[in-house]
Amino acid sequence: MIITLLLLPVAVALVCLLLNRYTKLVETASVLGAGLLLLLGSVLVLHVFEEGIIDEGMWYLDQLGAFMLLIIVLIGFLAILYSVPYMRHEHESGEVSSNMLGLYYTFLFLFIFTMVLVVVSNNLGIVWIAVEGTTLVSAFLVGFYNKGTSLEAAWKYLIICSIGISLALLGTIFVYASSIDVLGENSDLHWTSLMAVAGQLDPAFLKIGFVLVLIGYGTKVGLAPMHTWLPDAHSQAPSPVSALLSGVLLNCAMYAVLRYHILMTHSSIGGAFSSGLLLLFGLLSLGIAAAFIITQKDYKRLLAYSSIEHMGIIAIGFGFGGFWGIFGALLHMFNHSMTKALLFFGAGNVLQKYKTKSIDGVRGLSRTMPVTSILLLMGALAITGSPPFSVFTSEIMVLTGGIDQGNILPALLYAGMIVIIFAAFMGHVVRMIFGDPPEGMEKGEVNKAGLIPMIALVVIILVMGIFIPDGLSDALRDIVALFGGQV
Amino acid sequence: MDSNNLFYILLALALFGAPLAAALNNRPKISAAVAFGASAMASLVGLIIGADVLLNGPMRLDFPFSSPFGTFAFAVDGLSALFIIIISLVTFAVSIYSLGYVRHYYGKYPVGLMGSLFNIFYVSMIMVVSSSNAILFLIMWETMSLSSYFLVIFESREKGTVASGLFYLIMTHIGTAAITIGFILMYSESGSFEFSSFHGAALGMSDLLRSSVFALWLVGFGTKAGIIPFHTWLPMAHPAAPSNISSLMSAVMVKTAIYMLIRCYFGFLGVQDAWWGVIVLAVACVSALLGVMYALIESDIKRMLAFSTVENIGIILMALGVAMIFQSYGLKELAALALIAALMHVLSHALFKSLLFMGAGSVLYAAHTRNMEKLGGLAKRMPYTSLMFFIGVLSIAAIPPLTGFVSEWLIFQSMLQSFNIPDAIVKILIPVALGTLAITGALAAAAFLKAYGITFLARPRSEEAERAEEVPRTMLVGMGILSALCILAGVLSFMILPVMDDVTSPLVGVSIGEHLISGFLIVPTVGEFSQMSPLLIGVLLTSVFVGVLAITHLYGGRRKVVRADTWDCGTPLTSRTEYSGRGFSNPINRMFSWVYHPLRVFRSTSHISPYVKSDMRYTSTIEPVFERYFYEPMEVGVRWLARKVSVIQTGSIQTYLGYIFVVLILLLVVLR
Amino acid sequence: MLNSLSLDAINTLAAIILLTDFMLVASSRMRSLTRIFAIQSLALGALAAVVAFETGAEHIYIVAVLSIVLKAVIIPRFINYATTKIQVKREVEPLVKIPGSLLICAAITLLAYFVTEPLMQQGTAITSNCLAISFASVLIGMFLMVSRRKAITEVIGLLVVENGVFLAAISTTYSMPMIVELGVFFDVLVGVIIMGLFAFRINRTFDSIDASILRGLKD
Amino acid sequence: MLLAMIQTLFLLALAPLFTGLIRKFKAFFQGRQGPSVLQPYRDLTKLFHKDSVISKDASWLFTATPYICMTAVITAALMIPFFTTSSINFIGDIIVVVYLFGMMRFFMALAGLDAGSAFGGMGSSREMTISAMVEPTILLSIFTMALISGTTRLGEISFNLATTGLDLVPPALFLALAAFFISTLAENARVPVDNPATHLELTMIHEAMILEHSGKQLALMEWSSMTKLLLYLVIMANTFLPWGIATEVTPMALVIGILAVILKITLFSLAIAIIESSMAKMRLFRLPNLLTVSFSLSLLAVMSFYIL
Repeated sequence: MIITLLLLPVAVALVCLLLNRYTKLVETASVLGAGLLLLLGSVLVLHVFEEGIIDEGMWYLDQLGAFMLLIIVLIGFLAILYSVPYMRHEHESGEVSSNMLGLYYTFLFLFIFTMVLVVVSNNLGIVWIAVEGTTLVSAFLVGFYNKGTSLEAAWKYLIICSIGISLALLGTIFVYASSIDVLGENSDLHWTSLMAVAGQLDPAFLKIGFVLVLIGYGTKVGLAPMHTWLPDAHSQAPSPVSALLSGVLLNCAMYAVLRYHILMTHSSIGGAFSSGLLLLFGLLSLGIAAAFIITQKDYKRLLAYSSIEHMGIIAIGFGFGGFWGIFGALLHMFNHSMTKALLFFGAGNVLQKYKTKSIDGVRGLSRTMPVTSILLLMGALAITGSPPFSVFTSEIMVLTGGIDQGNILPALLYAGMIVIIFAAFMGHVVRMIFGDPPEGMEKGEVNKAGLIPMIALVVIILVMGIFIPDGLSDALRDIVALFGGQV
Repeated sequence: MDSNNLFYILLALALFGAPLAAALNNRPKISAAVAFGASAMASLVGLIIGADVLLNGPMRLDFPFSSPFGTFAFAVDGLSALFIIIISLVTFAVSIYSLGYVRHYYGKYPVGLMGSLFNIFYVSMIMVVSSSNAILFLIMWETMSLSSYFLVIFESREKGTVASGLFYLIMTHIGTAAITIGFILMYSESGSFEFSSFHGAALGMSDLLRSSVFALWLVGFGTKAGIIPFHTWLPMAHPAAPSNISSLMSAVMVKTAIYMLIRCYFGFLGVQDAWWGVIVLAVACVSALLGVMYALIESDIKRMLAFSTVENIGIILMALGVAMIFQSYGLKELAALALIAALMHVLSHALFKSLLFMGAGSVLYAAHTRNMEKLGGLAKRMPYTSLMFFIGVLSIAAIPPLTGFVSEWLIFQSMLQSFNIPDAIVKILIPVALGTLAITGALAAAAFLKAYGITFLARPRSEEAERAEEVPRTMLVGMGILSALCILAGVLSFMILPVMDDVTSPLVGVSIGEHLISGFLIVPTVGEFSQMSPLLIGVLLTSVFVGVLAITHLYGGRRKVVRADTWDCGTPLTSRTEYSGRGFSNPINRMFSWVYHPLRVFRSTSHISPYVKSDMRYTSTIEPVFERYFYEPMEVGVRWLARKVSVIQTGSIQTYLGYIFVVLILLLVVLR
Repeated sequence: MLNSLSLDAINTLAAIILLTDFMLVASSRMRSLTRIFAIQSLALGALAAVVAFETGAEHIYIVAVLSIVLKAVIIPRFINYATTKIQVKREVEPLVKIPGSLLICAAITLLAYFVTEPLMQQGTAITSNCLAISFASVLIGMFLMVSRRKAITEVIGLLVVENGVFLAAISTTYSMPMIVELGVFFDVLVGVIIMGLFAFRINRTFDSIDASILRGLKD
Repeated sequence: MLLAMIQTLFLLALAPLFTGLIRKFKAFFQGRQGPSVLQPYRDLTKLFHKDSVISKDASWLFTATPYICMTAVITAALMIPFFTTSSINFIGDIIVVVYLFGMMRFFMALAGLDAGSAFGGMGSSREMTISAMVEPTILLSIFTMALISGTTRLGEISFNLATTGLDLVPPALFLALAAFFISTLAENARVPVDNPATHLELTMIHEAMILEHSGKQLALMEWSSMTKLLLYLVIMANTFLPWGIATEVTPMALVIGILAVILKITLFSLAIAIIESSMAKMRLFRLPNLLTVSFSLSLLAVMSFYIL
């Protein structure tokens, strides 16, 4: 079952590679593939949510993994759906050649493959390999437009994430070392087997191991101050890729950290250590993101920094712990992915219309492209945590977690930061949407087909704002239990 | 039909009206009819619901699904019902008014969009006052804020509209954050987000915790209500918004904050500490006094009305604060009296402020300017509008026996009772508040006298005012309803007050209904202390008036009346020889210059000789104290900090790697 | 039970690795950088082989061979090829002068010892005392990346870090499960190749791969 | 009820007399012979028989104002005890009375603006300014009376005070009386706040407002103002020093009541006359000092009641 899930994207990637002469075929193939992937993925997810964990030794899918898988396949599908009109427009405007188009889809699917690999593999070593793989593959997508800036972004992305990832490897080795005494020579790095003996793991190795893992994968998550690659990469990549990067990739990296966090909470060290570190990095990220959001001049970078902010919020949520903290953080992973994807799609439309990424260059969206502007405004309100959109719910949960667990001061800091970010972010977006459009800018949407996935996303975040399906919330409760939080 | 179904109908009406209107956006006439028709009907249903609840007891409407935050439900009890009635009354009148008012937007702005937002706005207000769960409340609260925000920036092409809208949005968001934290603190005590669980939860809290919840709610809801110093968004947003919207916002939306304050303080926290009441009273006095002073010197009619809202919120909070003080000393009857007075003033202000805003809207519609100095003489050109505006002015100036008078009288009475308070300090503080209320009332009278006199009386001061003519009938009907209500709510207040008593008795714990009203008389307290009957006063006034009229006509025979020019000292009568609005408020401006920090510039150019002035200019502006000394520094500070932080993104990869290196080493060393 | 000869061998090799770290920091020529890196990898492979011999775990032989083949032969050649292909100037151009760098590296080594000291008490593996050195070479590798201007030097620094990690793996747990090891090697190889490709493309666009001119993106 | 009406008629009838009386006193102090005390009656009669001229710019409000002012005054008069404590004060207490005076002022000021002349505007502006600063003083002194007598109903106040002996009366009462007296001067356009005798437009306040009225309207305006003045004096007499007022309806008591109240009012008029002839009108922007003094007096009254 899981094998097919893994093979499918690879197969599609190969098809795209082979057919890259025939753009139409490539597009249909990738849309079909993505649809199939969504189908298969959701079947698996449902199975896990209903029947429970799938354990095939090498491959392992519990509620946490399934939750991640859900995000991956959903955003993956929508991103492909959006890519078709978007990249075609790029192709027509001569940005990319036709066989580059083929390569684009190839790498997109490889990217998805690596991310799926992250969440379905039981072996922490494989998880590491997969995460490294995501870097290597997505580097191509980041540097896709052979321009100077995009190459620079890709280079920084590659180097910084590789160094981070090798620290993560060191951490993995230490965690492995901590298990040697218990499991002996034949100890495989399987998370399940580690969990089984979590109590007896050697604390000294585990501790330093977690620190290294946190810094290592944290670099990929985009926790400050290891976040530096993120704004460059996200702003230079093609918009659908940016959506995947900040909507899904960051979550996958966070997922890797969480596995170790869970290990820590069950180990003799106890959760306080890792939670404390998560809280620290979370607050730091939130603060730094706030600063950059205030002074931002480029709207794609604005979105990138907002991703840093939200990764910070998620980290804070897990740092707070308790039912509300963890539940909220998990929910926030989902909500943030959906909302951020929506925003990046919107930004893509704006970019193709106005041909500039500078906030000051964009004025009067409400008159030039009304639908996009409304969707964008909704997205902006949602991402900054206004009801009735779903991000609000999860942010409130995290805040509740903080106050409920007695972390009053961090909770207040968190709330204050969120308000400041709201003000700054809305300030930028409102300036873009209203005012007089630059002369010679005629009315009309550039990317009508691209509006469909955006509307779908708006519906999702609106519904999730009021109503969380029971199946999902039950699964989330199971995950909270996995973290040892009382339900 | 029970009120649950009615509630469904209300939601259905508004929530189908909204998208339909939006869909018909490019057929403005029809979509306006649809939208405001829907809202009018919905508000009628709202009235029925409110009445039904007040007569037959509370209703509750559970959501079909459960949420992690516990059960969501709409529950309407007495207090909610009262506010639903107030909201619906105003909305009904405003919807009818809007039918005519939006005409001048045809082709300029998307009327359908406004209509749909209007419906959403109304429904969200109804839901705010009927939410039974903190989170549900917050969602509805923000929906209300957002819909009102979009309505504020409706005229997005006008200068400054978007900016003031943004400021409003940010302010209200800050308020919401404070409210949220307050709720979560309550949750951490009660273990549930449902309002029902909050009751008495505060008893287990530590003093610090309880007081901080009190403060958070005061700030949070105060921001929405527009207490000073969080009032600055009102005078920005209300003028920017279309007049029908500003009348809704100013008359009703800010009241939802009052609703929550009453519910939170009397319902959830249970007023224990006297100093809470004192703080509320102090804030209220400042808001009332400063609000009316700014209103007095304002010459933009809608800004002036906005400031007057700040003032009236202050007056309401005065009564609330007094009620809290009484409650904290266990003087329940008096607390009930003060609370009833507060609610009465909520009602009155809702009525006359929406009426006045609609009047201002009509002036805007007819003369295309909000600047009093360019208006004048409208009383002859638009007689009905001026009459209705005048009724509004009379009731806000508390002229007996109109509604504003009744509520202010009640507040005075409750303050006069302060001698029952055991604590001497508090006892002496309240007369000061009474003095503040008195001067506030007098200044308000002056302010609205100016507003009416300069805008409607004497000669027009500009071409537009010259050409102004009466507004469409629908607008007049909308205003007519409310002006009638302004009179009735005053004269028939002896029928309204018992309802208020039913609403307050569960909150305060005692009902004073049986002795509050005897016949036509209002007897605020037991015994002979004082009594008053607006109805009889009204009767008396009219009969005496008729008498005076008759006698004057009989005595001295019939004399003819000559129309002639005003005496002009020989100079030609132009609009320049009239007394200007700024001139009118100048004495106050000078006497209280320590409040206003006025900046006067007198420039005169003379080329022939210093005695012959060819051109004279006099400008007098006042310093925006709160913006300059409170908000701007904050923003500047934050920006400065942000710039300082953002140097870390140097662009050089070596630095980036350096960060990781340093973090790694630090953590390794610290956590060894 | 432990054969003192092989213990000496292990310690010597570890010492060589540390020495090569310092030589890397000290050298000012690109060519010598790659050469020294090759030597280091060789020493690493040898160390792995000794460990394999000691513990009799066959799969570590494979690891040893792989590391020698990959890191001591293929990758250095590839880098040299790249550097010649895109005529990189032969100087290393350090941001921190060489004497200073050396002092810092000395400090780093002390720090590494300070950090890993408790672990070495814990460690049961015969090689556990290599841990400090592995840590040192990880940190020194990072320091190379921070303090050298060229893009290529960053790749080499990264590889040094990888070597350190690898040494850590051997010294704590006699290397990881086979599958993981293979995956790691694969990733390293692919990583280096991809970096090389990007180096080419960057060179084509900027006609230089001086990483410190890549500063178009900032706030 | 009936009594109240009779009292009101009395008040209306006596109002011009006392205005004349004050003028007579002033004339005496200024060493003039002065017009007869009946002069105001003559003026009013004359005005009632004159045609009236109304400005073209004025609206219906201008015409209605005089009647409304008169109405307000009469209604107030009905609630104020004159020579007996019984009035129809069950429909409104002293606060209502104050608000009725406020109503009168409000309409007067509006009418002042309505004609569109600079003087009218000036007058109304100053009138409203002064009243704004007088209002708190009046209400605080009323508050003091309410505290002392335990009610705000005028009749009861005077009844309670009249039936208690002087010895029970606290000093607060006299502080309040002083404050109220100053406010009376301010409210009724007397020196030092305003000069009823002046006809120099730039200095006048009250006169400026009614500048445009003529004929019957002017008569009503004047008459209502005179009555207002008298009413203030009566309030002072009957709420602050009500001794002698008829507490029950017997011929004897009524006679005493009438005599007592007339005596008191005469004394007050004398005081006003003395002030008016002994001091000059203040500049508008020096008024705040005076009014602040009165305000602090009234505040002091309340505090002294609580503390002493």
